[in-house]
Amino acid sequence: MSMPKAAVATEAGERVLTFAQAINEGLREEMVRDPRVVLLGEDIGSYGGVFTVTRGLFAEFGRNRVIDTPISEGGFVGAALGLAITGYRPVVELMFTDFVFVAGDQLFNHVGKARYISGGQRTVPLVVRTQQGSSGGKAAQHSQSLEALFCHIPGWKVVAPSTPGDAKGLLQAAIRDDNPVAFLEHKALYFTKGMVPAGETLLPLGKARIARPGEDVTVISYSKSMELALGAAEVLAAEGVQAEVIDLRTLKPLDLETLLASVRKTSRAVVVHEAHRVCGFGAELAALIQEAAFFDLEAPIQRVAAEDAPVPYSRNLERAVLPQVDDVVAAAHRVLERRP
Amino acid sequence: MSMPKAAVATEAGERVLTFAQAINEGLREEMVRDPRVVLLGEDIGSYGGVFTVTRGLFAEFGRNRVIDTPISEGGFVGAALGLAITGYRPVVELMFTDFVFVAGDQLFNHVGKARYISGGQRTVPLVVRTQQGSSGGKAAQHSQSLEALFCHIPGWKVVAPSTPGDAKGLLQAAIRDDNPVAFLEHKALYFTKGMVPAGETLLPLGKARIARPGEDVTVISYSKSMELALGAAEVLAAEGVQAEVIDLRTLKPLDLETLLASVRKTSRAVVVHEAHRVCGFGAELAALIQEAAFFDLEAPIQRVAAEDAPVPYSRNLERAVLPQVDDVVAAAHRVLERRP
Amino acid sequence: MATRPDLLDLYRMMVRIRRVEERLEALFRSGEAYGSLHLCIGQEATATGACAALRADDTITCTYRGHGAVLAKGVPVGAVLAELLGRETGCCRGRSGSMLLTDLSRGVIFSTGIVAAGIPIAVGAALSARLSGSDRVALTFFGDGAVNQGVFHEALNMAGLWKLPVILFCENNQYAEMTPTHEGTSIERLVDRGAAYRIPGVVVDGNDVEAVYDVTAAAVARARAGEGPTLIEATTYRLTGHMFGDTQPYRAKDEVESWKARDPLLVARSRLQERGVGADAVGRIEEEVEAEIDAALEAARAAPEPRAEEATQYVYA
Amino acid sequence: MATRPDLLDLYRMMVRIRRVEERLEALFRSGEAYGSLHLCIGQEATATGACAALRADDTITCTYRGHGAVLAKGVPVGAVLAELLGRETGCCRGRSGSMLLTDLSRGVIFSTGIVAAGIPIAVGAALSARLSGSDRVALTFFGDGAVNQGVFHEALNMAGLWKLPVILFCENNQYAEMTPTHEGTSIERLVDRGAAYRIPGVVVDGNDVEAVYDVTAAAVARARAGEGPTLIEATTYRLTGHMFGDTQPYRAKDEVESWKARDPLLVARSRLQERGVGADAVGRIEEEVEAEIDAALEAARAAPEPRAEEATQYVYA
Ligand SMILES: Cc1ncc(C[n+]2csc(CCOP(=O)(O)OP(=O)(O)O)c2C)c(N)n1
Ligand SMILES: Cc1ncc(C[n+]2csc(CCOP(=O)(O)OP(=O)(O)O)c2C)c(N)n1
Ligand SMILES: [Mg+2]
Ligand SMILES: [Mg+2]
Repeated sequence: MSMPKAAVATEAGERVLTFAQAINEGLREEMVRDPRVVLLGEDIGSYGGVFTVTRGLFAEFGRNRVIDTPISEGGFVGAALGLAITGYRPVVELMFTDFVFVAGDQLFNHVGKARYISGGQRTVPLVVRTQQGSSGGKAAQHSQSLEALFCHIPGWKVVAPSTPGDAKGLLQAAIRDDNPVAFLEHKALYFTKGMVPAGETLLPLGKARIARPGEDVTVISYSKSMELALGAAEVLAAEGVQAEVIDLRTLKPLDLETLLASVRKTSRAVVVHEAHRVCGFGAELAALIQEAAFFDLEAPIQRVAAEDAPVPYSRNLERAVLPQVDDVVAAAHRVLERRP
Repeated sequence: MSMPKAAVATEAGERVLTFAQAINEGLREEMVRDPRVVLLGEDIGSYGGVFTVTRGLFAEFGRNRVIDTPISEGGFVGAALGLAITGYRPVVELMFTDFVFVAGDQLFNHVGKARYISGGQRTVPLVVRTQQGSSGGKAAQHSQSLEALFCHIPGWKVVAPSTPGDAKGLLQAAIRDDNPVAFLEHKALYFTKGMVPAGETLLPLGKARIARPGEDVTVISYSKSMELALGAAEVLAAEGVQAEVIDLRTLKPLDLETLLASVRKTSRAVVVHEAHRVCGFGAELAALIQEAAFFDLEAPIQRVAAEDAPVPYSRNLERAVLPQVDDVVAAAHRVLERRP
Repeated sequence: MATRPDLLDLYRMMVRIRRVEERLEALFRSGEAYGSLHLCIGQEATATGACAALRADDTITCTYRGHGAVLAKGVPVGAVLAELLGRETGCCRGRSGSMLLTDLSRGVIFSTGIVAAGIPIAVGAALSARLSGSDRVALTFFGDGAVNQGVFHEALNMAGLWKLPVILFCENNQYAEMTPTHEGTSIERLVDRGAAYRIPGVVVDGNDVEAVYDVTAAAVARARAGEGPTLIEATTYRLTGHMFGDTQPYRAKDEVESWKARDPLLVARSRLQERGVGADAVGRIEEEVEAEIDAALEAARAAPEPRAEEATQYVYA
Repeated sequence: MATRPDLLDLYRMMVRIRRVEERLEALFRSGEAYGSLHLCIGQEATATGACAALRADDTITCTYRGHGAVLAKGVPVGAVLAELLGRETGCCRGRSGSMLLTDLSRGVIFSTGIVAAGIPIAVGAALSARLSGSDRVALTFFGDGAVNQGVFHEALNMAGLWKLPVILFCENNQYAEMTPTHEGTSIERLVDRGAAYRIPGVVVDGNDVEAVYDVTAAAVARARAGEGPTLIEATTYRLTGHMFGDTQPYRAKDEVESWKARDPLLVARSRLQERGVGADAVGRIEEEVEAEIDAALEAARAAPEPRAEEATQYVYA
């Protein structure tokens, strides 16, 4: 894969970039702007990262800004925390989200709690970039989606973009945010393409986007599952049902207002994600929506998510465990049809 | 603290024991019955565990059955997995649930997935005993409640008893179960007392208990938060409201049937736990109940849980962050009064 | 100590591994196998020599680069190929794929995709042997990059403390993914880390299958005799990329070529020649292995995929 | 290298720490302080000697047994007492309590209740100094039990690899909770683990505050000069239980008594005497420290508790 030269920050206009290129450009521009931004991770240096996201940055910024680490996730997340509380703005790459469990103590007992337990003394401008989900056949230890964990333990903001443009804009905002941000990429999105603004592209954290307007049912999703939501909306449209599809973009803080406005309009909601259903982020969404809009709802909120099984290897098993467009359509049918 | 001699397995009748004594007795009886049951953990040997739970077991069973480990949670959970898949039935003590994050990779990427990824070859009869929650002032890294994490990642059963009798019965069932079981004790329950049967006390995993029958509102809880649920029920009873209080006992597998039967009767539900609200187990309960009983509900399900902040040290801050009886009463009022 | 196996048998196993790996690469190229693929081409002597020193009831844990070790421990080619084709007849019924191969009946108790995570599991298996009074040993394979991971340290500390019958087998193939070993740690010989746990260490030429057998057999004998663990560092090289798709910009062609000259199959073949084994015997092995793989592949292709309705089976017992 | 501070000043700090610890124990007994309490009585010389070798802008990370180090780094007694009384005037506004004390303005960048977890954070602070071109150093305190935890290994590997200006200070107080050090690891001298990372190690009498100062100052000088990390093992003993409430059934009274005879305050006092410092000067210190603590405690008691409405403040910036 070859990468176009990243655009100069002052250059106007949009270009088509891949998701990986958009993140690369977002990182690069922030590194140019702010010398305190440093990257840490495995194979991110001269190799440019196993998903190509940091390509060219080592050559441009050198080994003091792009730091290749040993395979010691707990150690280098801890080191990043030490950097963050002494004036740097580290961006850590955890190669797979599954390794969150290797670095869990630093992430959840330390990074997320660092500010609060110091009574506000510490500021922790630390971004963890990682990639989640399935790209087919990577099986149980390389296909998980762990956003619920980052949302459950206080202290983290959680971002999960679905398009290259959002990825760049949200990443730049995440790097400038003074809090720990879990920036959750999706491995199957890296080589998808989309329009990306050149130069500084700040999108506020905590703002959802109405990806497709509609009147009949609200379909809420984020990250790669947006493909399922939009795919289902197409199918439903052919049936005459207008789904309003919302891309959360940020899970924490959550743009509840946008969600509720839509649900109040449609009276029906379906939430879609690739993470496991049980105690997934969809449970939080369902709980919140029914708390706030119970009397506006015509049907129970439906969750479309992964089954309660590790992600299997074999293609057809994986398809059975992970949510598909058909499942979203079926859930929409349920909320539309089910009247007592 | 002195411990009464554990009762002989054949002796009938019930005695008053503390929660810690009940678990001790449950462990002891299982160790007598089955030589494959071995204990691993920090300071569990001659000292008997920092919460006194393993007292006397080292003296009785010796160092091959009660294994004091170095402070290496990832290492000894991994070793326990190695034991479990080669014929033993290890019971691991993780001294505080907060250390789940230190051993997260073994717990969630290995133990929980071991059976599935082997296509059913491996059987993993492994219990992790740990203790959660607040006993006052232990602050952010020693007061967490992490049941949602064990429920989210497939492969674990999750038990959270509220009484000494349940603790013994569920522990014995957990040890005999052929799956990984997270047995979540609560540090503030250890010295509470209750009736405990002598001898084998098997309670099936996955069966909730109606702790207090009622008609007007269903209050669902587990572990130490049962005190809040029952306390609120008293307050409500004085107001003429009959709350039905359900003790889940097992979170996974969940006894949805018992829950739904109650909610269908009362049309109102409040869920109560000490873990953080955001993406907590209460979100799953709310999502499930509204999915299955939406048209029976008269009001949105309410969640009473910890705020989105680490557990603070100072007493009055801690009280403000963690749920209190008043919060449960207020939630019940909301579901009772709120009609459109 | 057991007598060293016939070199021709060791050679046959190495050829089997090499040919299976090559076949898997082709299957990936065609899309019949998928996900991720970490080949051990160039490292066949470590898996083969080490497993040859084990009994059937001894256990191993492997990494994602574990096809070789799994085969060397006796898992049939067909069970591996069927697994990577996602078939119900795979050793894990299509649930594991390449990285997580298990066959309890052959003592392959765990393969893991998480760096270093198999080490404490093997320590547990060794503890299990000790507790049950068996003289069984546990061997765990891991890479040079794994020695910087926390559980490596925790597991070796327990192994040393409890003098467990475990063989800690480090395949130093000079790289952790794209990063040279010596950019990950400041010590020269990884095996020197053993001293931090009172575990004796030994370095061996990992491309010499007999040398690997010898040091492993000695470590196994020590372990069976109750003398505790041994850390083995086998110096070797992976001749292909870290994973399918790796174009290897991070290393010089020269370097690869110099290791190709020490390809473990070449080393064994020239030694066979020295010992007077004829080219025909060696050639026959090639043919037999090819036939074995052809048959296994055909059977795997004909086998059913797992049923979608059973996707959540085996989560719980 | 800086000149060694006056022993009387070091002694004053040790007395301050001892008396604060005793006061805290009483406050726990009465319920004014709560949660958990890990005293460093008997270990005052390590915190005092080590921190005396640091500059104000050098950083430390501490454990849950960190009151001594925090005071030694210059945090006022009042800020610590107010914190343990759960007051808004505490160094962490009542959010941290005993185990998590932080005072960025004094370079106390982290105290943690998780064994060994401060070590990588200190490595990060050292990396920060390196990147910013400062000759600041980072020192991290941890116990003998911490050397068996994974992040100890990971952090030391990074420190050695990158030759960072970090001082790895192990307080070997002979026990990890109720378990003797040598039931947790098979090596005799913990400091020998340094070799696994090419980090030089030194053992020091942790009850001799001047000896502790000297080795730390040497390590600091090395670090400032860009020569990399040093692992220090200070041999010491906690004279009280692991935590408030520990009745210490696990150790013999003899053992405790023999260490009491080597109480670091005694050692310093007799050395002062040898050097001709009068009993009155020493006595005055006691009085001044008591007065300091009395005043601090009074102020802490008078200070407001944090407001319940602000319970979720400081989660996010
Ligand atoms: C804990 C963890 N971190 C990172 C990875 C990603 N990863 C997979 S293989 C690998 C390199 C491992 O190198 P080494 O141990 O030398 O084994 P080799 O691949 O060379 O056989 C890395 C970093 C992982 N699987 N697990
Ligand atoms: C990761 C982790 N495991 C276990 C504990 C419980 N614990 C608290 S202190 C302690 C002993 C630590 O011993 P050592 O490192 O020698 O320090 P000391 O307490 O003697 O100062 C243990 C096991 C913990 N806090 N963190
Ligand atoms: Mg390698
Ligand atoms: Mg100690």
